[in-house]
Amino acid sequence: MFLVDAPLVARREVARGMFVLSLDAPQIAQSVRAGQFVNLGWSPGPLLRRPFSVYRTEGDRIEVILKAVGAGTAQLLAMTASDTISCLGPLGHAFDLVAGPRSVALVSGGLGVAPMPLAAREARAAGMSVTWVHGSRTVDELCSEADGDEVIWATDDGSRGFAGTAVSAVPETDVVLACGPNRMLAAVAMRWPDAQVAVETYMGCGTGVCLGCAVPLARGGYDRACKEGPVYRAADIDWSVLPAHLPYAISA
Amino acid sequence: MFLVDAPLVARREVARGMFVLSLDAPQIAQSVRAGQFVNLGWSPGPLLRRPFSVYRTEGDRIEVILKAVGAGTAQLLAMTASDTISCLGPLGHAFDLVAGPRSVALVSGGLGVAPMPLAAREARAAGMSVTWVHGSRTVDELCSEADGDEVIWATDDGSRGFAGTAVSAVPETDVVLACGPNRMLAAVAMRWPDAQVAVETYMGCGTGVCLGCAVPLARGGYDRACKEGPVYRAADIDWSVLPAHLPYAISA
Amino acid sequence: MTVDMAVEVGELRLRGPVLAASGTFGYGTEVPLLERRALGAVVSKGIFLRPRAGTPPPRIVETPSGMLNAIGLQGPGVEGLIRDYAAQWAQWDFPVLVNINGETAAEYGELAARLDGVPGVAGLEINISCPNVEQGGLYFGNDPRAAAAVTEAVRKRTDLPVWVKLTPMVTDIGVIARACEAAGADALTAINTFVGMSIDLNTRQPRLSFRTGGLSGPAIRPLAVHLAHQAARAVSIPVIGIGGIMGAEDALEFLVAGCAAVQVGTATFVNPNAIAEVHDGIAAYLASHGFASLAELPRYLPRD
Amino acid sequence: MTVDMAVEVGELRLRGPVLAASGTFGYGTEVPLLERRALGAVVSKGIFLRPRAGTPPPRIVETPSGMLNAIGLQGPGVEGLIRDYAAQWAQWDFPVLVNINGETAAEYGELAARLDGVPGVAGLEINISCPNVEQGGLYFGNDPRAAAAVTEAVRKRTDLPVWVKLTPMVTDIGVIARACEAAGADALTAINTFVGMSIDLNTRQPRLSFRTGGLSGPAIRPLAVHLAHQAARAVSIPVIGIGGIMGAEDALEFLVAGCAAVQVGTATFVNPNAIAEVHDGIAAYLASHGFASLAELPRYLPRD
Ligand SMILES: Cc1cc2nc3c(=O)[nH]c(=O)nc-3n(C[C@H](O)[C@H](O)[C@H](O)COP(=O)(O)OP(=O)(O)OC[C@H]3O[C@@H](n4cnc5c(N)ncnc54)[C@H](O)[C@@H]3O)c2cc1C
Ligand SMILES: Cc1cc2nc3c(=O)[nH]c(=O)nc-3n(C[C@H](O)[C@H](O)[C@H](O)COP(=O)(O)OP(=O)(O)OC[C@H]3O[C@@H](n4cnc5c(N)ncnc54)[C@H](O)[C@@H]3O)c2cc1C
Ligand SMILES: Cc1cc2nc3c(=O)[nH]c(=O)nc-3n(C[C@H](O)[C@H](O)[C@H](O)COP(=O)(O)O)c2cc1C
Ligand SMILES: Cc1cc2nc3c(=O)[nH]c(=O)nc-3n(C[C@H](O)[C@H](O)[C@H](O)COP(=O)(O)O)c2cc1C
Ligand code: FES
Ligand code: FES
Repeated sequence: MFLVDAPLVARREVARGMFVLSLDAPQIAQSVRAGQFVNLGWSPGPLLRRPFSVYRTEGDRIEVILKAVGAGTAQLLAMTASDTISCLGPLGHAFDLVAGPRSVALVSGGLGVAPMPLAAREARAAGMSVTWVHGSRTVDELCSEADGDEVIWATDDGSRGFAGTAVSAVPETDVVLACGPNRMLAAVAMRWPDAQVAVETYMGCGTGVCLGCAVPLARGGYDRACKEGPVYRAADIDWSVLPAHLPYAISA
Repeated sequence: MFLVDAPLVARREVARGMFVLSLDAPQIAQSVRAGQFVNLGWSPGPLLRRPFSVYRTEGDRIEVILKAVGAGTAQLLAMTASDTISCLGPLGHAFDLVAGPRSVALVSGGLGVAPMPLAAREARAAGMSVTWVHGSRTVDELCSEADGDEVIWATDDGSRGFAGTAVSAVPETDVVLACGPNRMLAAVAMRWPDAQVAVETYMGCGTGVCLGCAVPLARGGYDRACKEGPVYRAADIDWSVLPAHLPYAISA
Repeated sequence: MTVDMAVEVGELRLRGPVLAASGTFGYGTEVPLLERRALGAVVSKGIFLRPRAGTPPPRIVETPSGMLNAIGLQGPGVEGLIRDYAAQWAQWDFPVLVNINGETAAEYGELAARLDGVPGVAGLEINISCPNVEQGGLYFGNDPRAAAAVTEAVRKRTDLPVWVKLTPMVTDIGVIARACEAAGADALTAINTFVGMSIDLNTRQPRLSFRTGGLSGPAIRPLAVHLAHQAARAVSIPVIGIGGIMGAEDALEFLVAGCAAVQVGTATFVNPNAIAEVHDGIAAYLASHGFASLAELPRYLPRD
Repeated sequence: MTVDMAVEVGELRLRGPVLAASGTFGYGTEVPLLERRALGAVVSKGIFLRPRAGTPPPRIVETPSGMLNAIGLQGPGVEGLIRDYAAQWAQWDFPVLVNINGETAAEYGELAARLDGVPGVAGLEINISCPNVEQGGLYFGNDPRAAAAVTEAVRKRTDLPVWVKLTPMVTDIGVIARACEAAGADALTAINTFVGMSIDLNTRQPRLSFRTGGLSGPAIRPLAVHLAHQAARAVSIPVIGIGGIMGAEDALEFLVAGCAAVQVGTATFVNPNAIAEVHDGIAAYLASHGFASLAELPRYLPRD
């Protein structure tokens, strides 16, 4: 875990209102794994840091992808190239992508695309073929950057690709990884109990000390999304207790 | 009084760490008088607005002069040309510069220079000759912009002009206007009871409703710096009760 | 769709639920930029029987998302207030309540008697966050008996609507709320400022000349919502929520939590038009959620 | 100039005045980025006798300059705590206190007895912001008799240093502080979180599943400084200040206001190294003002 004052070095738009920020954070770029996140803070800004999956890395840079869903994300998107953002990370447990399985489906809804480019890279390094399945409400909201041997688009309104949810568009693969609104992940859990899902919760610290990021477990009790998670075996979560109305849901 | 979202259009350094910001605020630029102030707010930023004298106007622009003396002023100086600052003003009572007297001394210490360029312009329009007396601790801290028929510099360490305070360097004139640390203004009051001084206080609202900006009066009771002030007849203030450790004092 | 924003607070009918808080709106004669059409009512700066000079500066300190104030209830006293302001108030198209303060229950009673029947004075708000000199300086608002005694002293001497403004620094606000209701209050205002302190590290003394001050602003909002909600659960008279409202969403939190109306204080310092923006934002929320009137807004108010 | 930062809190000698607050530092085994040399002591996450699952999410809501939390004292219970952590604590070069919680005074007593003599446990901090089931759910900390009863129950069953952590939501914190001192507390921690609420305007229900939560962070600092100061004026045992400390200047406000030491909570969430930065900043202030030790810092502590 590193605490880095990272200069904002670039920004690009990848869907309507959805942006990728590049931050210069060498230690994090070199150590992060797919599914892990960084906790971003800035001043003046909100009291608490905001968690974001690492979207891509490139040399000394990490990228995060976001939309303005509240005051904090709006402030991040108002920053200019001279600004510095405090990055704490990498945090949390990564996707498990050890060699063995031959194919993986990366299933994302809306901003749930966030951990997928790194996952694609690691899966390919582990010898898997990658099926990229990305969905959103409508074509304008699809993240234009895709990275799979096969790419499947899905939109609720049918404006591009499969008309329906990303989940219903997934073909057979050995492994399923998913990220998106918690409601979508609950559907993933019904179909693929062994899928690896990256969940979203509100977080206080991101480092395991506050117990604010409670994830209700199917076996009872709670885990910490920031420490034992954010990646879980889909069937291990009690989806009826995990709040669904979080920002991923707003934006997907 | 106007409430204007004013784009920041320019910035220049006029002494070590002392900057002039130009804001596009037409209604205020056209109505402000010397000694009046604007109350600036921005987001994200501190809860309360920050009061600043209007330094100059130019067409639709107003200028304010400041140094980083705390979190708020540091944030203002970190802003870039695309940013917008909320301006409430013009506020308070201006200097009284009606025609009649033939000469005026504009006496300022440190950031107390703030209301003087407008005062010089109005005094000249009222037919007075202007003696500009500006002091600071040392030459680097002198505001380099001066506007008088006669200009007198003063530094505590003698590094430029008169070695001593601005107050002790003032020649005979019909009228004295002064602004600077409250301690300096107390000295002005001793020498020229009829001098017009612009005082500094902490302010809650700037509009007369909170009673936070209390100025203790020699006749007893309190006035509002934002409404009856900030310009007072020097002898009307009870200088023993007015706090001296305010930002003007820090910087002068 | 135009939304019916009118509310009844006891016998007072207000055209809207957003009121100006005492001490943050002067006597209603300043704040030129406010669109007054949106003003439900004004509560004037707190007064005592006699004129008061107030405390020496510094009187305010900014704190994270808040401010401490120790104004010391500077004001002209009741005679000055009636002379200088009441006649103006009588002309306005919204009611003005007077926030009254005393050091003894009898002083509150005298103030009520003096203001009763004065044209322009539409009601009284009792500030019980005042030190009770007869009880060694404890706040009236800290003790249900003292709070009730003050309410009763006022109630007996006036036919005007009587609101009691509760202090937040109590173990159980419900007990105080019920005591004031039983003593004849028409409505409760929840809450006044919390006592706080800030230390200057140069002088190593409090920054405020009065040493302590009242904390207001967004910092206290979650506490105020909770206390207003607790008060609303405890009584059946209307509760007016206050504390840290900066925008319409904040006001809606109080309304959903069971308040009949809200007051806006510190926000007016930052944005002179805050009250109108809060008013319009509430109306927009109601309209977009399909409610034709404020009365239709569902409240979250479980009774134990 | 190196400044002597050591403090004595009762019989506990701490190498520095900056402690990690309960519930914000886990069991001291996380927070890898902290320079531990600066840590005066750790107060572990509050525990009950038996394991507790805690409350369902959402457990936290951010508020202006603060956060509400309702964790529900999730934890392994005293046996799990002793089994999993005490042996590690015994190796560390700073003391660890255990924050203890119960529903009856007897439960607090049992916890004290069980922890007494366990290697690695250097002291107990009694959290009296817990609902007292025998008194219908009122907090122990709201009533001087209940607070004293809990303190006494703990005091009788252990020789460990006993600190009592005061709740801020009381009419007069001095009364509670004196009751705890008289019942045998070695020190007081002031203060725990304030109860607050936040409403979700989509669901029109509280955002927290537990409905209310405890407010921490800079928003409460001016209130905490005042309450810690009031507690310090009321007793002669040491008071440990806490509430909204983000940097050294904030900590110095508490120290000048009469506190012997401070605890840092929410700040650690934002900056894992906050405790070391606060510690070093205090030392720098003392050095630059010519004080050779923390003990020399002049306090503002008028006794009435
Ligand atoms: C591990 C992890 C990884 C993430 N990765 C990404 C990512 O890569 N990209 C991305 O865009 N987002 C990501 N998120 C989500 C992201 O952290 C949030 O969108 C962000 O924190 C929102 O901040 P904000 O200040 O803009 O919004 P906020 O103002 O904090 O809130 C946004 C919305 O949530 C509501 N809300 C706030 N608190 C609560 C509560 N307790 N209960 C219910 N509703 C509440 C608000 O009302 C608002 O509508 C991730 C989250 C986690 C936990
Ligand atoms: C009418 C008027 C006109 C002004 N014009 C100008 C101008 O033209 N240019 C200019 O630079 N400044 C001007 N000032 C002063 C300016 O408003 C302040 O410097 C500014 O508000 C400081 O904001 P800040 O956030 O940077 O500092 P803050 O952080 O608010 O405070 C700065 C310093 O003051 C201390 N402080 C804060 N509150 C108190 C208190 N209650 N008691 C004691 N100390 C306290 C702080 O500790 C800090 O050291 C004017 C003030 C007034 C009233
Ligand atoms: C400067 C100032 C002066 C105040 N004066 C009074 C007063 O005279 N009487 C009163 O009952 N409340 C007074 N209050 C309290 C406010 O009416 C209100 O209860 C409090 O500020 C919380 O609301 P806010 O956060 O919206 O400001 C005052 C508050 C401030 C900030
Ligand atoms: C997430 C969280 C959990 C907490 N858990 C406990 C606890 O178990 N026991 C306790 O006495 N205080 C607990 N507290 C209160 C803190 O120890 C502290 O009193 C409070 O947060 C104020 O300090 P701060 O503003 O520095 O955070 C908790 C606070 C937070 C934010
Ligand atoms: S966010 Fe604090 S424990 Fe996970
Ligand atoms: S600053 Fe509020 S009355 Fe002057």
